[in-house]
Amino acid sequence: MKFYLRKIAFYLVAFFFAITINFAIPRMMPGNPVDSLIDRLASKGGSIAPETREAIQSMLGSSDAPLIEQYFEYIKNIFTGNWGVSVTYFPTQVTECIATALPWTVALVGCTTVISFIIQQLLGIAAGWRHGKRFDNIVSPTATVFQSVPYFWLALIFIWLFAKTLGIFPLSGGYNYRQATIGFSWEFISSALYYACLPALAILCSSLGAGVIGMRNMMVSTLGEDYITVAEAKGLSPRRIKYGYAARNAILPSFSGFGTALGHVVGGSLLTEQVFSYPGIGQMMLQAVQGNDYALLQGLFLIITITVLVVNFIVDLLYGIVDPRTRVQD
Amino acid sequence: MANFDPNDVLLTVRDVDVVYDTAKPVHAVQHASFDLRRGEMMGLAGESGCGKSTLAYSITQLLKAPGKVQSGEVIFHDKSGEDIDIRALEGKALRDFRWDKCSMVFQGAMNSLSPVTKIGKQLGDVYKTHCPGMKKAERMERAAHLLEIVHVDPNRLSAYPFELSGGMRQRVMIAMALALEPQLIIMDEPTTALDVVVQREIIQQIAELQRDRGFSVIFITHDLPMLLEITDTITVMKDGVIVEHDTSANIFHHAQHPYTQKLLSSFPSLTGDRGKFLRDGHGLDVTEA
Amino acid sequence: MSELKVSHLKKDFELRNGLKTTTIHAVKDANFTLESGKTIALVGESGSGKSTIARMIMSLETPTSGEITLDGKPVPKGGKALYDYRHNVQMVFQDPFASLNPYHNIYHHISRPMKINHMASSEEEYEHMALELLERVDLHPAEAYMWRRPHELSGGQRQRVAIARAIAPKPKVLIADEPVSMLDVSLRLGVLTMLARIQREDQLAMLYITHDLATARHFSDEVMVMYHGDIVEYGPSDEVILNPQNDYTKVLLNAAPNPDAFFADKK
Amino acid sequence: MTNATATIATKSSKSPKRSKFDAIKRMLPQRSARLTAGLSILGLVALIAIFLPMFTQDPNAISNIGLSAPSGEHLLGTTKSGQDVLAQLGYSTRGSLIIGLSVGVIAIILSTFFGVLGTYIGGWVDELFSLITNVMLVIPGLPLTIVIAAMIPQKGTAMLIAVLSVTAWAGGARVLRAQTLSMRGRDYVLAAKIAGERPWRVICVEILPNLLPVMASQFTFGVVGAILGESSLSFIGLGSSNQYSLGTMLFYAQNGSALNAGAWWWFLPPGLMIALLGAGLSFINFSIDEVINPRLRDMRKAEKDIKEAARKAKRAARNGK
Amino acid sequence: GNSNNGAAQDVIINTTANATTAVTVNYNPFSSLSVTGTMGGLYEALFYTNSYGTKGLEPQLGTEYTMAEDGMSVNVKLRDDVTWSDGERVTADDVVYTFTLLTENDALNTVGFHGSAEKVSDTEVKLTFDEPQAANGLTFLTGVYIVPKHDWEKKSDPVTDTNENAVTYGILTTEGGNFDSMAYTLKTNAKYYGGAPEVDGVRFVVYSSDQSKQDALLAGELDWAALNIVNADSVLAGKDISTVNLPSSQVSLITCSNADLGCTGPITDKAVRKAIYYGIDREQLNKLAFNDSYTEINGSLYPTQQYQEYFDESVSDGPVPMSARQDEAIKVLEDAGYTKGSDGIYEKDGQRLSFEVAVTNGTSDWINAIDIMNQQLKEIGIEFITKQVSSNEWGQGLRKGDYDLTIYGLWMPNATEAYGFYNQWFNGEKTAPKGETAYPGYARYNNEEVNEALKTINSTTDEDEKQKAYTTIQENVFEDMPYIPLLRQSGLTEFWSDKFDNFPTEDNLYANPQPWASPDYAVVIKNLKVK
Ligand SMILES: Nc1ncnc2c1ncn2[C@@H]1O[C@H](COP(=O)(O)OP(=O)(O)OP(=O)(O)O)[C@@H](O)[C@H]1O
Ligand SMILES: Nc1ncnc2c1ncn2[C@@H]1O[C@H](COP(=O)(O)OP(=O)(O)OP(=O)(O)O)[C@@H](O)[C@H]1O
Ligand SMILES: [Mg+2]
Ligand SMILES: [Mg+2]
Repeated sequence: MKFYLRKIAFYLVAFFFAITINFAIPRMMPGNPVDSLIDRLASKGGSIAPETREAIQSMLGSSDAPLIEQYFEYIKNIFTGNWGVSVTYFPTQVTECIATALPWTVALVGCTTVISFIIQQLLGIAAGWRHGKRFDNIVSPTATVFQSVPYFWLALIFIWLFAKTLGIFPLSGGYNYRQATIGFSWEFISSALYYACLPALAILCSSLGAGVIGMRNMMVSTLGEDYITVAEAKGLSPRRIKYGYAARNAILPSFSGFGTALGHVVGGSLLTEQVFSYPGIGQMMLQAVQGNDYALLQGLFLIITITVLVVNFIVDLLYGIVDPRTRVQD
Repeated sequence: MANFDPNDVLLTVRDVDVVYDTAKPVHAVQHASFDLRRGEMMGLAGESGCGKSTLAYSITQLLKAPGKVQSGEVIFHDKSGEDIDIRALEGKALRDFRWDKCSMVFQGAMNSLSPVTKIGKQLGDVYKTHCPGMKKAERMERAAHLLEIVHVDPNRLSAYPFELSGGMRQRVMIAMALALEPQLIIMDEPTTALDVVVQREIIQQIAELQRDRGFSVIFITHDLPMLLEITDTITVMKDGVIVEHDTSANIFHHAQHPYTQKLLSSFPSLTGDRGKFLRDGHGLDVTEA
Repeated sequence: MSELKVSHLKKDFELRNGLKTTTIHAVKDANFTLESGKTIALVGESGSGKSTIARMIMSLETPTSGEITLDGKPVPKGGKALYDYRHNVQMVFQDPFASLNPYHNIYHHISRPMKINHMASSEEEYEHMALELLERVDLHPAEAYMWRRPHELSGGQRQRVAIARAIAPKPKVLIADEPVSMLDVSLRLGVLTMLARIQREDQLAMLYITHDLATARHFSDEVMVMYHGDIVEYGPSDEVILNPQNDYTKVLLNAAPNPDAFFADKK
Repeated sequence: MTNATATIATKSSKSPKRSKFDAIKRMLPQRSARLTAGLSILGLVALIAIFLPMFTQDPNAISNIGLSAPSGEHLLGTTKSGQDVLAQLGYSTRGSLIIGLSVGVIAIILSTFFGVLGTYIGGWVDELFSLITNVMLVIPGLPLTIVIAAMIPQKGTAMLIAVLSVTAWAGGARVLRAQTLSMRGRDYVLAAKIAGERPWRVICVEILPNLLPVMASQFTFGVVGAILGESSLSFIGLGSSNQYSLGTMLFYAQNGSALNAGAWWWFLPPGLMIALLGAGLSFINFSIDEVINPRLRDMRKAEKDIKEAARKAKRAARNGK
Repeated sequence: GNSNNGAAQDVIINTTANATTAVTVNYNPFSSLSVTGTMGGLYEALFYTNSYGTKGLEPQLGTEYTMAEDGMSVNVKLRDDVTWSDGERVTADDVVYTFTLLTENDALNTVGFHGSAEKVSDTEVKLTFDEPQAANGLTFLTGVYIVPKHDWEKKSDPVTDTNENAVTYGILTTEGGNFDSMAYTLKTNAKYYGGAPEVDGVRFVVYSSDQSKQDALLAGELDWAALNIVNADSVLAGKDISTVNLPSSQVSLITCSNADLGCTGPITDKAVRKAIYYGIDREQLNKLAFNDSYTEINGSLYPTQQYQEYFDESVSDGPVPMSARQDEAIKVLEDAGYTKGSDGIYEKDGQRLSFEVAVTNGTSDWINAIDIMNQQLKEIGIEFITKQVSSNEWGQGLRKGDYDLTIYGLWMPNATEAYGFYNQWFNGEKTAPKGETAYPGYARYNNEEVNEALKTINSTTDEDEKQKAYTTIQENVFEDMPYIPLLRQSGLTEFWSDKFDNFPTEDNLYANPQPWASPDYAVVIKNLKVK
């Protein structure tokens, strides 16, 4: 019980810390949304008069309240769901913007992370089990190299190779807008899955490395534990020892690192989405940065942070089940 | 102490040579030979690092790289009359042999249980592997019975190892070793790092079980005083070589090898004369190498 | 002559288990006095509070109540006074493998306590003193051991280094917490003999913590038996061992292997 | 017996004081294929970073042959504005290395501060430090970096290093904390305390040396992470494009449509260089892992020995025939 | 890309939307954030002006207009056969309502209409201005999108309304299309008063980068795009893609030129600005920084490619020679009293001619251009130092006049003559002292003669007087050079010519062919023929 209370307290502190950063950062950024809007309007060939500036200024409105007041207002709004109006998507509510983008990211990044995790662990188990053998000697160095390749670079090469040259996968986008409309139809889902393949593959390739090496090393050191020797002496089948005893124990650190890894992947998705024109929150975030869209930026950072915190929290709770020992600590 | 037929040999170990093939190769066991009779409890004593565990591992074929049994033979004379050459066993045959005929309680039994699996499951695993047809309920029943034998509350089947005290874990390991009623159990320092009181309890229990069931035991420890009390025969090792092998009483009263004699004289007597021991500086001048 | 007096020493540990806290009374009411040239053995079951007493004496742990005084002065809480106190009271740790820093050579371990206390003025002098100390703990020739690192020594040799380190600042009181528990019988005796010799030479007051009743009897003047935080029996060693009064002491004695008696019975 | 010991001892006594290097050597990874590979790769990259700029042309010098394929004059071709790719690669590698190493150093200092110092002091300092660490750990790094990077008006290399360092130290601090926590209670640390060592000496002399392999491993991770982080930031246009780095080079290549225009010589080398650098460091890290984790070390030794034995046996068999 | 979820035979043209990430519905023609397709497509202004071709206004809802001689009002005649998509007739009331909406809502009045509108008859309205608007007044006829009174009256807040069920009469309609955040389709209006177009609809697709757009174009997913392609010839070779290259903004070095408004340093000396102007090798610059796709520019910045009228050829450097004139540069400097320092850089009164040129980091073309100019100017003893800043910081500095120099494309406002351009960039009344926000008089230029001339142009319909004023402006602009002309930026537009015919070509530029240019794209859609 104490364990969970502590955890909850920690996540609350982390949450408040994050939202405070979140509050401060846009306010320290130079520039303002009005000017970015004018630039956009000009680039559209719209007619721009000297009055345009004031017109847009009065359209967006602004707050001159003291900082402290703004802060409390901000915190109140976080909980009431009133996250403000996006400038980039004016007059759409930030919550609404995020709602359109979030499912894409969650689907792509979430699924890929889980798949990546599973593959990582399986490869790591296999390499650790056969450490020093050929499989290990191929997989470990390869994973090491892939781990160090810049993600977007790999993605661009993948696009060039698989989409442009071989034509196996679509170039960009989240689904085929010619054949499907967003909704719960087989057409849409299959199309979205097809379009997610290449970005997913790119994420997989660059995220596999670290996990494989980590798991492999854990596996090797677990194999030296006494209980593995005991399991062998018991005459258990190698399969049973490999998964039931060695992997079961070796996976614990990877599991606790899973939440943090997810955080990294959410960040990494930013680049994926940029490279693949994928309609997720990463791209939206870049847009918000460039457009001085404070409200949207805050909203996105908040949602990313909350997601990561929640996932970490869940992983922490689950960890108590995976590793019974943690339940009594503290 | 059990009575046994001096000619009913269970295990023959002949000329076993083990080398750790590292940068500086270690010849850990040299020309080890002995016979173990059915129902005999044999003690294996010797200072730390003399090769006791290595010998035990090579008997059960559990030696891992860089350790390597270079030569020698280990023959197991099964109840059925069949002679099994353990070193020739491989794969399924080896796995079937293990635990069914010969089980082992490991040095540091504290770490012999997987920390994240309930002990009931770990006990059940033995039955699952060796008695494939057995139902889950029966497995649990048997496991519970095993715990009863070693005086652990059967309710503890659903406990994780970390929830048990060191002594209890040790008993669980002993219970596990008994699971298939093997003919040979090797116990590698099963009680070190335990409280003397607990130690004594466990050892008495082992001795009792052995008397009841008639299996043979190889009992490894560096605690010679204790071995003297519980074993039938004692083998003393030094630097990988078996320097003496005799009945316990003979060893105590008429130790032949100087090393054995030194070992025996090293422990001050608990109840004997205080003598000129230690305090006044006229005791044994033991210099260590 | 000096004297370390422990009176009504008590230590409670708060254990938080879930929402409720339980208090462990690790040490309940300890009273004894260590005097120069005298050894007290402290025996008892695992977890009975032996190390806790040692740690309190070293002020690695603060007593819940009670007092420890050295020559009448209470143990300082911190600052320079504490450094002076530690100069006089030293400890040999239970585990020779854990108490030497694998990164440093033997010279470092032995010279540091001397350097801290400015016991010499030049590096050569320190080296000379370190060599002397190593010789004293029977590590011959000292030159050969001084520049090695702990992992290059056997358990018995490490134990001696640990002892050399403890006596380096010339303490008046030595706390030896299970100094031989990790060694097998043949090594045990050597180390103890040496400790006894050093005690004689330096008139040390010593607390010898152990599980091993036989050595406790032979090595010390008095024996204290601890059980669940209480000192249940305290008296001259032969008396306690040969004629135990307390039930727990009896259990303990029964459990200890005693081949003499065993084979005597058989006959 | 005593005599025998004496002779051995005298023999070794001839080897005089062994220096600190001896201990450090023991902490260093043993020679293995991976370490050799890592060191050679890293050495190569370092050579490129140090010496290439000395021999090549001015990386800024424009010429009228934009986007020309590799030739005798331009070994790796030219960029869109006719700048020599090889020269830029040299300067960029240097730039990236500087960023990577600086971030690595700063991050390790920060993680040591938060992980070791806080833990050693204990009490509320420890609680606070570990809270800060954990919070930094769960806050998503790249988005935070982007937001901070967007906030900074003028990004020089120093600024970029600062931004990357801020988000890089937390993971290391957590590991160091765990290590220190276990070390804080070790007997040899207590022994040093009892001997009267001052706290800073206990930390620096008794604790830190034993953390060296862990810190070395974290350092390599930090360097790889910083180089990758810098390239990501640069790629989305938030880097410091004033300075040459592999990330900015990729950025220019991408904006100059290098891939579409078929200018592989402009797009591939910077990415490969990052991968090379990363792989080199990872391989080294891999070997350091074997030091930290003695089991891995023993395994490796065993593996090697077994392989050697097998090879010997095979050779013997062949000769026998 | 002919199939879609509508009828199988629908012909949809695919092009790109302006957004670089997901879009949200916004069909409000007054909002600067409305989606592409709203301005000019769904809603039309009274007239259309083609800034690249024919002179004057082309009739749409308005059939003819008369500007009062004093420039204080304009009368517009309207068609009487146009109906809104809900069946209501389009009348003068709608026009009056629209203009009144602007005067009543500052937030909607991005065109800056100050005056009033009144209904003369059911088919005629009169706009009256508060100040003379002889030249500028026409932009209200081409830049204000007429909305239905009966529909908009019901909106509670016309500023934030996203107008999802738009009632329109333009070439496009929201009916029958669909809207997703990544792509949306607008169908063409079969009942369009000018006749039903051949194309059935247009799909706007969102891409996050030019790279993705280019990939999509080459893959045939896009039919119509405006992208600058590196090595265009070889990249497009063998594809059925035709291109039109059009001049757009005038790339210049913006200087903080006016010491009276607080600017400092040698850059306030016009001799220095001129020397920079002469010292640049535009040919090399074009080749290495701009894919050789930019075109000539005039020394007076007169946008000749669009407006030939009022251009005075007697003003020097029309167009600017492409190669550098280093002798002239040095002469100008030395005449002004600058001497070469030991480091080869000219200086006067201890001030070296070394300038930081601000540029947004990430704009690789421009960073490149500055590098190249630096190397060119070194030869005449002037030094450029690239100063990269974030885009926000850059924009803020530009507006406040914080930089000596920066590079920027002077964009063309929607206008019917060059007046709009000069008024926007050179009108001293619209600038502000350094440190205060100027929009968009970034160079802090304030020349009484120019101000006067601009006033004259906007308040007369007399051609001679106008010409004289234009000449004055051109002479002064060339002389003072607050914006140092570099090259005329150009935009490449690409079409797949296998499916559609009658795209604008360089010979038949009936509209700006770039798909993002409103309202021109609507005119292109009107004119497209399906093959
Ligand atoms: N993996 C190994 N590599 C190299 N040498 C080894 C290895 N394992 C054991 N040895 C060496 O083999 C010798 C015998 O070791 P073993 O573990 O059998 O001793 P032991 O008698 O069981 O000692 P203890 O009482 O401490 O358990 C020792 O000298 C030891 O150093
Ligand atoms: N820091 C601590 N926090 C909580 N409980 C503690 C702590 N240190 C010791 N204890 C508890 O105090 C009791 C006495 O411990 P102590 O280490 O003194 O025993 P010991 O007699 O030295 O045992 P052993 O013979 O096993 O070394 C034990 O129950 C132990 O669990
Ligand atoms: Mg052993
Ligand atoms: Mg203790």
